[in-house]
Amino acid sequence: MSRLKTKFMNTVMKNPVVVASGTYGYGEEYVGYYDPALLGGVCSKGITRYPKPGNDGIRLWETPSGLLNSIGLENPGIEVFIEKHLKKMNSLNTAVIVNIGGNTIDEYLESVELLNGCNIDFIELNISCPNVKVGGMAFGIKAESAAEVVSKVRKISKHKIMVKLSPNAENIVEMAKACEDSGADGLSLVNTFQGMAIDIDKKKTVFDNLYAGLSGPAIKPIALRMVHQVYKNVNIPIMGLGGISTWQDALEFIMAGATAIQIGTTNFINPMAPIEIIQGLEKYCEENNVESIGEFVGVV
Amino acid sequence: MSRLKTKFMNTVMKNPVVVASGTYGYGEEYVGYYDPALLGGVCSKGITRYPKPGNDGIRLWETPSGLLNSIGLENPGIEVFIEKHLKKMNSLNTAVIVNIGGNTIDEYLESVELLNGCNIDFIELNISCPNVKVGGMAFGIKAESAAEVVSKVRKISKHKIMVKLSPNAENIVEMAKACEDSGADGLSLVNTFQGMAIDIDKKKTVFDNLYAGLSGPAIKPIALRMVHQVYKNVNIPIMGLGGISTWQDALEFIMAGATAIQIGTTNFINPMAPIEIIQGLEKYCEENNVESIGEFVGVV
Amino acid sequence: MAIVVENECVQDNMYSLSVEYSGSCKMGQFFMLRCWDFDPLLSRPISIYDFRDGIVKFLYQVMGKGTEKLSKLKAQDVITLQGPYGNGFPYLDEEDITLVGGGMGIAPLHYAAKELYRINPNRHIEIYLGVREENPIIKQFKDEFPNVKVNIGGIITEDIEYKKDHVILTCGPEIMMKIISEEGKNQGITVYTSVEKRMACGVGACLGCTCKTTKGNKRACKDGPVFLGEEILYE
Amino acid sequence: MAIVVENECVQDNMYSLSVEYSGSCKMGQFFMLRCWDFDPLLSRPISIYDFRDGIVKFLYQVMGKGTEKLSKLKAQDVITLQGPYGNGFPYLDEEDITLVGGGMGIAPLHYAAKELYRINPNRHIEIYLGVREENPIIKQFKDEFPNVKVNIGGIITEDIEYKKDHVILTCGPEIMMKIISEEGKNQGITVYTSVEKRMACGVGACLGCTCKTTKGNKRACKDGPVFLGEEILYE
Ligand SMILES: Cc1cc2nc3c(=O)[nH]c(=O)nc-3n(C[C@H](O)[C@H](O)[C@H](O)COP(=O)(O)OP(=O)(O)OC[C@H]3O[C@@H](n4cnc5c(N)ncnc54)[C@H](O)[C@@H]3O)c2cc1C
Ligand SMILES: Cc1cc2nc3c(=O)[nH]c(=O)nc-3n(C[C@H](O)[C@H](O)[C@H](O)COP(=O)(O)OP(=O)(O)OC[C@H]3O[C@@H](n4cnc5c(N)ncnc54)[C@H](O)[C@@H]3O)c2cc1C
Ligand SMILES: Cc1cc2nc3c(=O)[nH]c(=O)nc-3n(C[C@H](O)[C@H](O)[C@H](O)COP(=O)(O)O)c2cc1C
Ligand SMILES: Cc1cc2nc3c(=O)[nH]c(=O)nc-3n(C[C@H](O)[C@H](O)[C@H](O)COP(=O)(O)O)c2cc1C
Ligand code: FES
Ligand code: FES
Repeated sequence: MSRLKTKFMNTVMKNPVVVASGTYGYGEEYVGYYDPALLGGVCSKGITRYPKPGNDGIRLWETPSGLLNSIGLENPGIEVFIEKHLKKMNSLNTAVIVNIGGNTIDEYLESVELLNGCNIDFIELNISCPNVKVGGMAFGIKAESAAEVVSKVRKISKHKIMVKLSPNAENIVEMAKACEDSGADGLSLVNTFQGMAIDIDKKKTVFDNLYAGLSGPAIKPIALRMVHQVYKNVNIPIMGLGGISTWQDALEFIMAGATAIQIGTTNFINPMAPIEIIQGLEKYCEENNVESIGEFVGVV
Repeated sequence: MSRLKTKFMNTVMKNPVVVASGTYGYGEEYVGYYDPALLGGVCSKGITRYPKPGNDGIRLWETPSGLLNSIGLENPGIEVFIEKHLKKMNSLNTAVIVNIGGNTIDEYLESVELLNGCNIDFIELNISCPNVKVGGMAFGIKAESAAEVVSKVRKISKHKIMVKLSPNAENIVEMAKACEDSGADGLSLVNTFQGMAIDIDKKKTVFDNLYAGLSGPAIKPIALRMVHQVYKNVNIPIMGLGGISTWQDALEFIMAGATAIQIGTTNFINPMAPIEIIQGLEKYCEENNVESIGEFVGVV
Repeated sequence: MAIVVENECVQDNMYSLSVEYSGSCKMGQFFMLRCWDFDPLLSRPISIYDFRDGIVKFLYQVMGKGTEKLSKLKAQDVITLQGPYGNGFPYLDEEDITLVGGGMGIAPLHYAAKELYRINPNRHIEIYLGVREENPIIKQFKDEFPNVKVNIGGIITEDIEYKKDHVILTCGPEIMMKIISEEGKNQGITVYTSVEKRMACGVGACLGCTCKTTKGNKRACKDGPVFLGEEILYE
Repeated sequence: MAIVVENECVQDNMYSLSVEYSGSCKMGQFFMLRCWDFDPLLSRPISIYDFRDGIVKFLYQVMGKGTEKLSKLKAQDVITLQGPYGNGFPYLDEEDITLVGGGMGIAPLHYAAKELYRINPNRHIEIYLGVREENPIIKQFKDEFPNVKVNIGGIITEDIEYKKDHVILTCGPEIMMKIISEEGKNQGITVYTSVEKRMACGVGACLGCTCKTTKGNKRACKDGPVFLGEEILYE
């Protein structure tokens, strides 16, 4: 499988296939299907400084080829995570990526500080969280807002930081550049698109929280375009995601400029998908006599 | 059918169901299926000042529940349109909406000037066209750019102007407000999302033009959210569109704040869809004892 | 990938689906089913109605797109079964049991009754079934088990005789399970309820099916679907 | 909504589909077919292979998702036919005709040959068919029509005898149609070609199927699919 070996920032992964935050629990939920050691890496569910119970009401809603979710970052908080879940994640024998969210810069900083003492591969900094200080507009919408949190986190973090961009950013390229300039070591994109559903019988929004996050195959063409645009404008490595469900999809993202890719919603549809994608990429490299999958990164 | 009667700007339409620009030719292509007089209105294919041959290479590509298109505004130019197509559109006995695009402000202004002498219901101003003066970034991305073209067009147009917003706008609410402040009489949203597809065998983008426009059911949740956001922030009427394929979808847009709705890609999938949607809305009003569909506008 | 053995319409829009399955499973567990690509996107959770001789049986009602597509399956067609998932009902060895099912909630109770008798043929089991109209499944229950009480179109909770030495297992509408849980608590009777939530993953990974309990949030798919009735915080 | 009469595998991944259809249609026209909801999104254009007694017949090859789903249809299933669309081949009354088909391009030529003989049974028609391997459809052509010349696995254009007093109708790979159009032009023979483009609407509304011609852009679905060979600007 050495053709798939991928270096991302300073982490060497067995392959470029990572499972996305919020779709894979804390790494153990799919062990009935396959050994997570086969994966390039595992992103934890989004963790915040303090425990969060998540959102009330309906949390899932299907749309054509898409899924709206309003989980609301339900998680036990960084301390319980480190205590209870991280050790298990570390025993999975794959790259461990911890996804960190927060509503204030201090929350991000405290979480990152606590992780400094831990054995992880790197941090995925989720800046799609509503910034309570700026009227609830997510850190990931305006480049300046993102730059502030990224540069502060960068200063104190012992670990490499991959910033996870929101496709709702006003300008995805400026956002990416601002993160790079603020010290991001890598980028992942995209998080979910803000979407909505209405229950016409009740004449109400489906979600208590009004809007929710759209993921799944529906968003793939837009996510792919964003990865391509960002790749052309930054010099740090990119993890691409958004609707990937086959190895062909994965290869499209790699050709668009992603060094590695993540599988999110597809885990729900086909639990074996990450493994099938790894096998498909491996076979493609073999058939094309390519020594390293890295040769395809950004060829388009 | 009077329950569906809808006033949009100063046009009274039989119902709030309009067929979207670029998906219905010049109004006559679907006559084999039904009489267009049954529709609330018909938007013309996008017209530019001068004829455009459209884009080379592949123009259509399917994605999960979506369609990428790169037609490139193929059209005969405003003069030939007025001469050859407009008279026929006017004989359709439905509201006639002319969709105008352009790469410079002067092109827009000249087209609108030429339409001043014509009998149409109103203009749909498509600001998703690349602005050649600003490095090809569409007029519809930055609010200032849109404001400029809208205010100039508004000054010279005899007809009401409905500005068609791009979902690629940096900030859809600011964009909508800027258009309102610049004199837009109404808004329609959304146009297509910028997306991409890669041919992994050829290691090339599918479209000669690199990116293309995503439409269809895939985009519905995002389009609906945008209509809702805009409705909460402007006082001019909205035509909502993006992935509507059933009367239930149409009603969601109406409840989110759209006074009328448009059917685009769905025409290709089910040519009878606009009629089925009209019938579905009519029946819903009847069953709910509602005198006017207008009562549902923005109830969410 | 599994093979459909039979998929028959039991009545109106209620179907009974039999599928080849070589693994094992427990009463009260469910499978996520799919026989489509991406439309709808997610698999559909359906409880185990019966299991024997390498064939698992489901009883389901056509509600929307997913179950509609399931209903079109024919013998020999291919279906995807993900599971079995969930904790299932507790395998109580000694206790006498009262089972209460409402609507499609009667489905998991069929396999539960069977299993409970299997592990202890001498126990006493009372079965209450509340359905909107008479149907062949009710007859099946009556043929297979003693002490089946049926309420057609009424309110099943009004019929239940709460017996102090029984454990109650229940599945059905939330309001039904709520009433039984409260009454059980009042009378000091242990009640287990099987909750129904929208699910995406079925394995505890997405937190889409969270259920509020006195012990904090629980995942219906993984920590449940069976919980102690008194622990559930009904909405 | 139309009813499938028969859908049989002719060979490997080539299928013959018969559907009830009460309207009328012309040779060289096509229908847009679908038997799915949104996956794939668009309908699939397939030429008329035959039409008689209220049954329209298609011959198609499984290429991807759409034709794969078509291939699963069984008798009595429901299918949606949109059409007939397109201009079709010209109904020439007198002329002798040479038909040249390559690959699946042989499909519309079957109905064309039949119609051309119907309106003038005394004319002379030469039929050239280029296919990768022998198949039952070739036999069908030979059984039904005289003067059928077949090229298996080779280059059909090399076999054609260009006859001055013939009109050529052709359908197949672009390179084949291009060569025939050029040769026809050189020799002063009229050539009609049926082009193949990706299509969304089929009715001329989307401009997705534009074809460059000496007379400007034309819509393959509405102005075509049949054009004078010399008018097409091949890529
Ligand atoms: C653990 C579990 C076991 C189940 N066992 C059975 C069973 O044995 N037999 C049976 O008939 N049904 C069972 N269900 C319910 C079944 O999963 C849903 O009816 C089915 O998913 C509906 O899918 P659909 O595509 O047909 O309808 P949809 O179009 O998805 O929905 C139709 C209606 O059902 C509601 N709905 C959809 N999914 C759920 C859900 N998961 N929970 C609650 N409401 C929902 C929707 O809001 C909508 O009103 C079970 C559900 C769970 C969670
Ligand atoms: C007017 C017309 C008549 C046709 N008649 C027949 C016929 O009688 N029998 C038959 O077998 N086929 C016919 N075709 C071709 C047929 O429409 C395509 O093979 C089919 O749409 C493929 O769909 P799919 O979902 O199976 O494959 P997809 O997954 O959509 O595509 C598979 C491959 O085919 C290519 N492709 C898809 N659609 C088209 C298209 N419209 N034109 C060219 N390439 C395409 C794709 O690029 C891809 O490489 C006709 C096409 C046209 C335009
Ligand atoms: C149920 C669910 C929960 C998610 N939770 C998180 C999260 O906690 N943190 C985060 O950064 N992204 C989260 N995401 C976003 C995914 O990681 C991913 O960015 C998004 O779903 C797009 O990829 P996909 O289309 O492959 O799913 C979640 C997505 C889903 C569907
Ligand atoms: C093939 C095609 C051509 C289009 N051409 C135009 C156009 O000329 N002008 C315009 O404003 N919008 C054009 N659009 C955008 C549609 O009018 C509509 O805004 C978009 O498709 C979203 O709606 P839908 O999802 O219902 O299709 C086109 C869309 C398609 C699919
Ligand atoms: S369905 Fe995903 S956690 Fe329960
Ligand atoms: S397919 Fe739409 S114009 Fe031809």
